[in-house]
Amino acid sequence: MSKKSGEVILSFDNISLSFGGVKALTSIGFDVREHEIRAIIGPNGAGKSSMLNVINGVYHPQQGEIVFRGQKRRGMNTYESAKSGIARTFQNIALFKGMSVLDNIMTGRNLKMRSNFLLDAIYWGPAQREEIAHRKAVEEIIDFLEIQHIRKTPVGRLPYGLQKRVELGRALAAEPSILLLDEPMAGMNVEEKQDMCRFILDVNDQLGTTIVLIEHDMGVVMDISDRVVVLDYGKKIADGTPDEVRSNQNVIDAYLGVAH
Amino acid sequence: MFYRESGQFKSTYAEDSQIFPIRQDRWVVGGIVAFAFLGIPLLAQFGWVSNYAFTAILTPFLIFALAALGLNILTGYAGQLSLGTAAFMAVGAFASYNFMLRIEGMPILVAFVLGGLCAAAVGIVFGLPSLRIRGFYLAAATLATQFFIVWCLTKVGWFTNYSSSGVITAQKIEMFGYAFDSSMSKYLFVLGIVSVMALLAKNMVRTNIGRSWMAIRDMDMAAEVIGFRPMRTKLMAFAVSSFYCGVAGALFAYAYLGTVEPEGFNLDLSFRILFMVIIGGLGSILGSFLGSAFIVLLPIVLNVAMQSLEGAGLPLPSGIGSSIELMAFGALIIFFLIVEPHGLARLWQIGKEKLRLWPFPH
Amino acid sequence: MAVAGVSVDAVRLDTFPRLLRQHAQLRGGRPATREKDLGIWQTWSWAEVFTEARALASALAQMGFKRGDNLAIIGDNRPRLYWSFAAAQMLGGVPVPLYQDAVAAEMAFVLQDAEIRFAIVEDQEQVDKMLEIKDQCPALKHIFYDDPRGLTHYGQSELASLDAVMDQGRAEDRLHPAAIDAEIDRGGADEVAVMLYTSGTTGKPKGVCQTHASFISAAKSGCEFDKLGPDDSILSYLPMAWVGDHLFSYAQAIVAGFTINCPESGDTVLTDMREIGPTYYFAPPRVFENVLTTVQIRMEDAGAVKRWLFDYFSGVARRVGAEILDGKGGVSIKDRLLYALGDILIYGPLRNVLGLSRVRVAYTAGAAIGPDLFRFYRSIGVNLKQLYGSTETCAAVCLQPDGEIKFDSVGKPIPGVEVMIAASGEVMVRGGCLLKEYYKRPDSTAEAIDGEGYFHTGDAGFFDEHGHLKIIDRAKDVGKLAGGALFAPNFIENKLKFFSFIKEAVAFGDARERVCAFINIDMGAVGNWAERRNIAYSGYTDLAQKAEVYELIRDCLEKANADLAQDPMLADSQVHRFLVLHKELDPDDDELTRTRKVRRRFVAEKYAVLIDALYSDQPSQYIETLVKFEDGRSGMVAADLRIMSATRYPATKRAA
Amino acid sequence: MQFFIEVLIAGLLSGVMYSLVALGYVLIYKASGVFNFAQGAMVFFAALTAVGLHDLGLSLWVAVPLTMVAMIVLGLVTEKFVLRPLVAQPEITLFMATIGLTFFVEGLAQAIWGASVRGLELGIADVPLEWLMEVSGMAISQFDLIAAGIAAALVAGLALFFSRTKVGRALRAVADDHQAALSVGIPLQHIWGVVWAVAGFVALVSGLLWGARNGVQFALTFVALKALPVLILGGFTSVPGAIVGGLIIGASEKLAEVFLPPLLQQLFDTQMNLGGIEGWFPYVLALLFLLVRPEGLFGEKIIRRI
Repeated sequence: MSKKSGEVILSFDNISLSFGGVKALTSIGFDVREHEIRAIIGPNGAGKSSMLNVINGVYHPQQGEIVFRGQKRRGMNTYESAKSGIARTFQNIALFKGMSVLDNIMTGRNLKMRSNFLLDAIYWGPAQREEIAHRKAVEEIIDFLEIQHIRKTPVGRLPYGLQKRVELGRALAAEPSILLLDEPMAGMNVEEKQDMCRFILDVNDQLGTTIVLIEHDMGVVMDISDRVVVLDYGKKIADGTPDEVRSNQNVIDAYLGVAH
Repeated sequence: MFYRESGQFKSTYAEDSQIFPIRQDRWVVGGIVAFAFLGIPLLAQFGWVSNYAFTAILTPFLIFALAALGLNILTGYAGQLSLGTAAFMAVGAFASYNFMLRIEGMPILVAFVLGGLCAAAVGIVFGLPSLRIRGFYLAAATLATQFFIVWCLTKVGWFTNYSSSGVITAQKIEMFGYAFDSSMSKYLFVLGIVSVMALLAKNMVRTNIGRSWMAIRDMDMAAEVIGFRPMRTKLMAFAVSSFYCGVAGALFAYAYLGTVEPEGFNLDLSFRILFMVIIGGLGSILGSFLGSAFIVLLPIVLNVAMQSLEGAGLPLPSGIGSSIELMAFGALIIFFLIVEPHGLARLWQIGKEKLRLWPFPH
Repeated sequence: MAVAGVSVDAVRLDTFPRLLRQHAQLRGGRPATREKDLGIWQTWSWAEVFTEARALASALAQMGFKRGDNLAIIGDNRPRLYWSFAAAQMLGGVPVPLYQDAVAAEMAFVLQDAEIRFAIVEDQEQVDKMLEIKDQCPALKHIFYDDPRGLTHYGQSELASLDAVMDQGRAEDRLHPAAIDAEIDRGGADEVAVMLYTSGTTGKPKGVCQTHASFISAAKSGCEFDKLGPDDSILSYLPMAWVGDHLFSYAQAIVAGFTINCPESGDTVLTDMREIGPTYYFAPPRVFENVLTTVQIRMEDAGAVKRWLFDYFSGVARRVGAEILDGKGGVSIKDRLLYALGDILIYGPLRNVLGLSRVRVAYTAGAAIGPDLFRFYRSIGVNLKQLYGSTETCAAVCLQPDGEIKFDSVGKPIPGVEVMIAASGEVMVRGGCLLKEYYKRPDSTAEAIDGEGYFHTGDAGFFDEHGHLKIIDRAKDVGKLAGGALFAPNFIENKLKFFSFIKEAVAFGDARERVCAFINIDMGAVGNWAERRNIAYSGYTDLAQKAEVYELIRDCLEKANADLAQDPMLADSQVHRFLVLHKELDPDDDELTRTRKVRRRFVAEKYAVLIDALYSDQPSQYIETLVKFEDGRSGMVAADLRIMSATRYPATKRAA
Repeated sequence: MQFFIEVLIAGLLSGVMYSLVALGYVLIYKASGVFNFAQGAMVFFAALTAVGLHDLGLSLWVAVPLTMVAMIVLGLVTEKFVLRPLVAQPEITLFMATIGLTFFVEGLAQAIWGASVRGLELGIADVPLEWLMEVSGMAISQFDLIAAGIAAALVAGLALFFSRTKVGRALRAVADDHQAALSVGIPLQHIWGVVWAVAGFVALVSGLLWGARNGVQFALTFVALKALPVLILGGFTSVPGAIVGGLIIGASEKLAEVFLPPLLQQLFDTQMNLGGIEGWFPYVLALLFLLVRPEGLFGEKIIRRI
């Protein structure tokens, strides 16, 4: 699989993050190659989510350096990272409960929308044309994720598994170059997990999207990811291909350490 | 039951994203609008719609609906609770007044727009805290708007053109040489403005700007992460909302009361509008109208009820009417929040769904 | 449109490509095909369809598809698959649609039998099947897929995406527009237009070769019969390999020039139906049955008032609805008013939610339909009619004329078709709609079509006093009880299947002294029934063996028995003992044909032990059976089946 | 300078009474996470009821306890018919419900006792303290002083009630985490009942004091509204916050009222009357403060996690 992955587009060096004295991440460093599926795994509270939040600028590391597409930065704000093509999903679903599936995914395209609120208000010419153009793009995603039947349902009413799918759809709508998935399969049954895996792989090889995903249990991840970095208590304890990681003693200890 | 959707398929996205995708809905709404514009005046010709109906029911209903619409954009769609609605209305009213007063030959509509813009500006300023705080902290903060604005308008004579009593008398509404002085013409004037602005609002809430508001309301963190800028979005909501309230305020002064004083735009009015939004339905254009109708009609109904009581020989102590009205309002708010937090609009929605599925229950 | 090179005889509209070309010219702008895709009904005009088909044709031609070649078409109802029919026909080739839910092995036979070189398939699922059987079908050289989803990394040389192929074709067609027209003009009416494989209740499938002439004549008479025109539209959701769909969604659509609408997917048919609101509708009885069942189930949950309204007005409709629809007299003003009211309150909304409000003509065929079911639809104002036909007769032998509807007959022979009842009681047909031959099976062809050109339908039936044909059973199935009385298993089974709780039934009795039966319960109806009585169950097998369920089924059987007792000819066929099968009879296990007809002999052999048990008097019988699952895996289902007997009634003369 | 101190003290004194009202909000917020907008209305209701009964000829010693009973009933009824049905609803919904409650209670009060202004005589003259006059020449109202005294006592009492008594501790537990409180067997409904009763009591006292000071009238509700900025300053959950906030608001608004107009008049050099600044100053102050410290003086910082 890793044959497809290309240049390094995102790399971290010695990232440290702490909340009021509590260290969440300690000098983490790894990189992400274009078109690969990069997994960050680790036991609960290993700092996986924090890492993700650092990547798309929700948290700003106290120290360390992020290089994204060749340019150095200390961590940008969420808006900039969205603009630069980083989309994500959340560990506990963060959909817009009051809106329909369609609208939720539409919001994912807001950065691609040009028209201003006045045109919107008149809903004439460019505004309408733009709205329709984006609707088409969104329908492609709906088709891709096989959620046609719930197109106009308010997301609040959907079962968990489908909500996760819709959230993925919202992220995809931004046509991101990097897609961050925060425990995409948490709390799913086997069947749902299989579907989600399928979608992730399809996204990766049909759209060539680089994927960084967090998973709490190793099982699924190992099958789909090209390279895996393992965190424990905010420190990196291993990094490499699934096989390397699987056989890594620290990892085994870490996982035995936490009771399951 | 009356829906016959079978065969109403959509072969373009334009068709699919109409405001009323279902033909029957289009008919009904079209009918209502037509009736409002033509039917009612016609009935008035035959004397079946009294002056009182225009001045005390129809016109205020429309104006309050517009204000409620404004607040609904802010509170219902963008999720920012405000208790300062009346203040924005006041700004709109007094600004328009001064534009009319101080600029020779200022067209009334332009004055209203400018008034609205002033309200929008004020809205932006007092919306700034919303970037740091949410919920009732914000609500409490918006009280500052309420009290400060009204105080300014009262104390700074320039706004009221130094009228000793602080009361201003709105200029005549004239357009293209036609004077809107009859109660009916005023009603039509208001109706025109309100319909247009309602349409614009509907368009906003179903396009990107509206989605940005709802996104911020539902899950601000996620909204930020997918690229909505909270500052922009919230302030935009405050601006648009205040603009609507401002225009409503102007109409309040020009088409409804004729003479107003700053005190007329007190906290009580703000609450009234808030209730319209809650009872009508947060996050629903239709709701704003339903809520307004409800709040406008309630006192009238209560009065009739109490008169009939007195007729029945149960004399009520004088002045108790207003108290009972207060209690009724309060009770209803609580009732709605408990029974149907989404208000009349949701009830309407449910009813409609039932009709569409008829005879099936679900 | 390159009409330039159209020669004189091209104006003869006797082949489908020519008809299609004419539509493109006459009503080029009007909708020909619609598909629910990406949230809206994508629409193609006749002109577009024609060009698309041409494009595909030129591409095929380029790749060496020749006159007389067969083109396999496999998949759900998709516009481009329908167009593939036309494309093949343009080149004088023969489209061969296959049942998309058939397993690879079944397909292999057809592909070999028809020496398929070209296959156009819907998606990854079908592609996988093709690749699986590629080695058994060396002839298969080209596989074009409609939906590229998941196929990007398939390297096989045979594979190509239909998009690419058609782009290439468009370019080619633009270069030499005359080429395709020339091909179209070369086609002849007596050439084979399509080859439909009959799954056949016994033996291997046979390819039925139908010519342009026969299908066009069948379609024509149908359209004239019901005055179908360009303004009509139909929902195309039945398997394309089935003669019914080919007649309605292809032949008639092209002859009459109406619009076909492809649903988004198999499970959205009902919603799509509701959206489109077709004016012309076709469905086998089982579909109408399912719909009615869901209606009843959904009404169960309705509020008291609604349910009262529903029941009351259903009553009114049952009383006078059908008569009013037939425009018969003798309905009191009061009833007419009541019906009108009911139409506002119940029937109208009901037709609307079922997507039937615009239906002018609806047909059912393929199996006998229950009188109640049939009457229900007619009574709520749906002009549901029956037709009789088979793959060999283009599904067009008899139709029920408006106003002369009887649930127990299949109507009158359509113009140009003569029907004769053989001494054996077998129905024989002669006329334009007959098959040319069975592909490469002269023997069976000879068997089926006798010297005078009569086709032996294999159905037993007779004409009633009004000249309506009545079908009672498959001729070969009609047997005699040991007592000598007539035994028509299908007739009995259908009677049983008319109960919403019974999905399938298999009756035995030929050369035996009494009749016994296997029952398949209807999971939906019985499951719901059980839930209402809080009977817990883990699945079909479990539910099937519940004592309560047996009671339920016995009631049904006794009703049926009472009914049979009415008919002196059939009084002896009352069911003595029955059992509820532990698994649903399933085409994948070869127990049913793809059209869900029971493979009688096969079932009899497979469950011999059960039959013996039925004819002994033991109270139960243990059995275990191998079953295939959708995903091709297979497993064991075992159960101890209880056997129960049902009360029978003395024969009574029907009160005329 | 002397004048300044005089104003300051007067401000602080009324500030104490703001704290008292604010305390009512804090109590309920801590216990049930409800921001009870109706607290102001309850103050009004309490005062009006007490005066009403008093005017019917009952002595205050009878009237006040009776009112207390009424307040407790009101509290319990509210808890049962408004809050319990809305439990587990978003805060904002509850907030709006209490706005509704406000209207209801105000209406109720006026429906029973009429809308006219009533005077309340507690037997404490609102006159400057002579001795202080002699010593420093400053006029400090004797009434204000005593009122403040009472208020202070009550505040202190409640502070103790919170930290010492069993109910108080239970309250804090509830405030921190309902589920946990339930799981350790604290009867929520009961606790809430108590809280509403206490809040009612607080409302009664502040109602009497304010009523005696400015007359019992609808305007009382606005006085009570001033507790909002107090809370914003002090934080909704902190008793000390309420106290400090109250003092700040009280003092600042008086100072603003007295010293701002001249400034403004110079600034825009007008002669217009700029009285009534205290009507809005607290709110604007709070608003500006929020921009700097959204969580208030004593509230704890909110960290947003996702």
